Amino acid sequence: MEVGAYVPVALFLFAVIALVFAPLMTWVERKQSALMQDRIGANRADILGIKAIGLLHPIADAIKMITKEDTVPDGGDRLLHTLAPIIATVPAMISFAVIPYGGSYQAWGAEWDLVVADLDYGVLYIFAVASLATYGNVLAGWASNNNWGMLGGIRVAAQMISYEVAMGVSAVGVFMIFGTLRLTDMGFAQQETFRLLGFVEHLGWVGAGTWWVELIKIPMWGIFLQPLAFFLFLTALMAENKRAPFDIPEGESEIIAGYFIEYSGMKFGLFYMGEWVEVVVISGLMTAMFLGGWSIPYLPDDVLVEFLRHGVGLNMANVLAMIAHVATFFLKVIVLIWFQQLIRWSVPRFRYDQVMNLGWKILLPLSLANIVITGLGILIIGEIMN
Amino acid sequence: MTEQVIFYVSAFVALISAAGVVLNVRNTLYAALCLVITMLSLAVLFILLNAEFIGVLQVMVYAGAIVVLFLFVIMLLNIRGGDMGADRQPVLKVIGTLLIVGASVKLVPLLSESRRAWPEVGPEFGTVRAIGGTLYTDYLLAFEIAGVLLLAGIVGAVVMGKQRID
Amino acid sequence: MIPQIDIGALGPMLPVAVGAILLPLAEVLMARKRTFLSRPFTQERRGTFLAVASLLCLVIALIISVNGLLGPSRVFNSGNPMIVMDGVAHFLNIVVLLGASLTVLGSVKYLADIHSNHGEYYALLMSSVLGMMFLTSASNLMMLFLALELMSIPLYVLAGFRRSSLRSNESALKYFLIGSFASGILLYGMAILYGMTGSISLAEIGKRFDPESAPHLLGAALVVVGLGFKISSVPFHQWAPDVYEGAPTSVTGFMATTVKVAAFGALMRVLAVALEPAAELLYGALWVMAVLSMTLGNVMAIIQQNIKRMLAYSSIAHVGYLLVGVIVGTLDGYAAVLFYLLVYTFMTIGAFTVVAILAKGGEDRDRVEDLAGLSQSRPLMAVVMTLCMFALAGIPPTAGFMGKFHLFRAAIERGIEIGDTSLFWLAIIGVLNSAISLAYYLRVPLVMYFRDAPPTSDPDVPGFFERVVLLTCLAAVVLLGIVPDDIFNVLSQTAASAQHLLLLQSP
Amino acid sequence: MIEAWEYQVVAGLLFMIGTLGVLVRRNVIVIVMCIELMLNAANLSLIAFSRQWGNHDGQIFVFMVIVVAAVEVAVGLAIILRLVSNRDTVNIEDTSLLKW
Repeated sequence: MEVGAYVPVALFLFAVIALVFAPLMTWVERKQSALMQDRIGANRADILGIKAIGLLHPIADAIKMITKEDTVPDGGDRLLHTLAPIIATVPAMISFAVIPYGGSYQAWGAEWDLVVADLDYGVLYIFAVASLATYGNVLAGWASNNNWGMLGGIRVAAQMISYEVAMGVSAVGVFMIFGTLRLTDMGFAQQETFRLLGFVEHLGWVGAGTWWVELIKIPMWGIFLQPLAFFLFLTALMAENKRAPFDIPEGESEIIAGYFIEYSGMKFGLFYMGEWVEVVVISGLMTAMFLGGWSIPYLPDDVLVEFLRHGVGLNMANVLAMIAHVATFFLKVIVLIWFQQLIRWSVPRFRYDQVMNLGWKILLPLSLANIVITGLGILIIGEIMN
Repeated sequence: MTEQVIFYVSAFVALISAAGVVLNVRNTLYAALCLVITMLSLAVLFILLNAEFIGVLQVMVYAGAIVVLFLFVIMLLNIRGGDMGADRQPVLKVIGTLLIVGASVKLVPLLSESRRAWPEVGPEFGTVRAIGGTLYTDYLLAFEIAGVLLLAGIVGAVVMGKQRID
Repeated sequence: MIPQIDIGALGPMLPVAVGAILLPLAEVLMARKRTFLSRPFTQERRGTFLAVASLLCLVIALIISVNGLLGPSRVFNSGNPMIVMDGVAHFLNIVVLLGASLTVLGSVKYLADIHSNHGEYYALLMSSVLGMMFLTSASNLMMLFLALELMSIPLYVLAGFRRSSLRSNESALKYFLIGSFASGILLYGMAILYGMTGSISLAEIGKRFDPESAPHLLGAALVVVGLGFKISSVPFHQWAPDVYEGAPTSVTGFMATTVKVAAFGALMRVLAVALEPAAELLYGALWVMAVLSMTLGNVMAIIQQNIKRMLAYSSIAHVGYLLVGVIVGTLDGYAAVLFYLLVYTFMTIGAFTVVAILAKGGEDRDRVEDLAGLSQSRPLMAVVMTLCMFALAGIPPTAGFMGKFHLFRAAIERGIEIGDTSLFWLAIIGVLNSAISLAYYLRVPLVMYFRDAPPTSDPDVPGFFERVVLLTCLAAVVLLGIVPDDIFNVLSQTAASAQHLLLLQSP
Repeated sequence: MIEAWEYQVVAGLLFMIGTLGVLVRRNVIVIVMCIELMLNAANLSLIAFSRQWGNHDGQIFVFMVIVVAAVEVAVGLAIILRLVSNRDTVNIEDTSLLKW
């Protein structure tokens, strides 16, 4: 873990994600929900008549939140009440540290790795940090000295513990396929392609180099190798994020607003911001693990750089490749964010028992089955290859 | 130098918050939070000792699951303030404290006796791959037993915790 | 490098493991079925079915263990072995499995009597048995710790299995707190031992242990204290009477016997292999523990009115007797311990089963007066109880006498051999204590035979399974008292084979 | 460079604090927490020794201890929940039906 010169750049990008993406998310969400509910949404905020398709709303939100009175309920715990939103938000932000949003580039004698910390146990780091966010929500419920808040806190604790199990177990299949927990290694591995029909050749049914075997090539993305794990992991992550349809800790029709019932002003804003950053993190993680990370399908990094250097020279080729890769990464992230919005506004909220059943009786057994199937698959493929 | 600072700070925080668990008589929830801080500082020490995988596991399991379970139970039972489980037994406290302090005074020189230099370890030491490799070969049986233990724990917790069983 | 694995070494464990894993599943599946073979599938019938299933697993394991007893020793994996299946391990497994089988048989009706007939009981019991079997054969500290926990954690739950009974709750809580505390101490001791020797294998530790160095001894002492809690020897015994009294009677019988068998197996292995260089120092401490356990256990037992509590103190006293054999440290000594564990299992489970049968209408009847007039109403139970009491006291024709005889003989012979008077004293204190113990053991037959039953008393008829338990214990207590020499020779052989293997183990 | 024994001293003190907590505190939940402290002290000791000997035995041991601790806490808290639902206290002094 040596600290390189790329850290300022990395940190800058990282700050952009947290501070630009999160406010934008509010706008996206409003627009999306309006679209899906057949109404015109987010069009009131205007400065001198300029509405800018509702893009001013995030600014209005920020002004409102900051200027609102900050209250701590009577009999509540002042210290924890203040700490809770911070504890809930910070983990989401720092978990972006291990997600690579680009590969490795040589330009002007320096090496640029587009990841803040390339840890050997990358995915585990995210799991570990994400599990800390629970404290923020649980403590918020406790510190509010409010029965609804308390119920919300209990629900958060139960939901988090339940879904962490499924989350961890469903990711194991991916670790088995790529043989690593390091997200950059996964990214590099996913640049490869494999021949879908390659097995007929290995089994000796047709000769080597048959044209139709070479024809169908698929990128080695996690989603193609582990389709079941993709959906299980995404579901578990969304449940960890506690947004609709998994928002039973808030459940405003049952327990009013759950753990942040007694929050106002920027403290309340922090909770929301935490959730939105989490949505981005989820999408980033899913992209890195399942959607090939920064890689452009059928176009490995070195091929791209090699192609570009003929026109613009090595340094600029690297820079262009970097820009292309970062753009690809964020495109994938945006698609995933949109997908999550789609789910959020399509599916009604689960009941408490349904959420628990889904976690323990469906996700967990399926994840375990996925591990067994993956193991068998690896064994069989290993046999065929030899 | 950085290492020294990290060590002393996290060791200090770990010990202080551990003491907080014991001394926090008023509020069980604060004791649980002190426990989390101890766990986290220990995880830092683990990573300092090249046990990266175990360090992350410490955060994941201890801080992320075990202490959350504590919080869950504390909130479920709604133990607020000192209204439940008050601690009044001054004599035992004094005797216990003296005993422990005495033992620590004895223990510290005993443990500091065994000075040995750190050996060089390869970059593989403590990584997920190295631990996994050892775990699934030499310690395979232990791993399997841990699985049975988890199953027994689940069955046991269900038997004890369920409202009604038939 | 991938080590060679010998699955066959796990032979006796596999049926038990299968039981532990599949029984909860079977329970859940059966709970959904309302009828079975067109008859209503009641809770009671489910319980019987699960009991028979777990008995089947245990008996298969028993057969495999008996087969392995005099066979060659095996290890599970090459390189750094996790378990060593030697003669001692097989023998102790047999004792554990016998105790568990008798417990299962004795639980069927008892669980229904106390309104706690839940299928999870058998699953937890099997997990615990699995832990015990690994504990007797563990050859490194990690396995020792894991097996100990696998044995204890289901037992915490079993102790609290009468969910609505406050006493049972308390029993579980105390057992859990003390048990975990002891694990903590044990674990720290293990950490220090590992740190000082650089290995967690018992054989390696034995080679590198330095009895001159204080940290080495600290680690050894903490490990012995941790195990001392598990075998409930004085001064780590306070929990035992409370836990034994509150737990369901069948579980108490199980805890009082098999747990001790397994924990003594572990203690012997640790002392004989890993801590062998520190033997002299540790044996001094164990000597004190043995004397205190015998004396305090017997004295406290005299004043008890509750049979379960009395038997708890009596079990503490028996830990003292058993420690005598451990302190002797010769093959004869170990063989005597093995034999006594076998005998002790039968006589204690016999006594607890009688108490369990008395339970009725959701309540235990476990006071000494509750036994009054039993000789008239239920002669079989009275006879079994009497013989078990005689055996526990060590009165001659019973197995208990032979067990004590071998223990004390080993102590005296060893004392003569090395000219150590402390071993003589140990034997003498043991004999004196046996005399003291007559005071409370004989009270039970007196109450049964010479006091009339209160008019309201109507003891239950023992069910079929319980009759089997009673008769087995009866037969064992008598037969082991009459023909013990052959068995004892076998035991000496197994002890020898174990020592042989453990010495070979060190690479 | 931090020396090996310094880690051991931290572990030893942590263990002592945990033991003290078990002995003096009467709130059952806090007692369980203190037992966790004891286990953690042993973990730190094992990890430091593992580094010192350069083998993985200690780290794997800690892995197992973490599993055991999780199971222990789950079962223990379930037992406490059952006790509290039967009798409204977490004070161990109040649990005294079983005496002498």
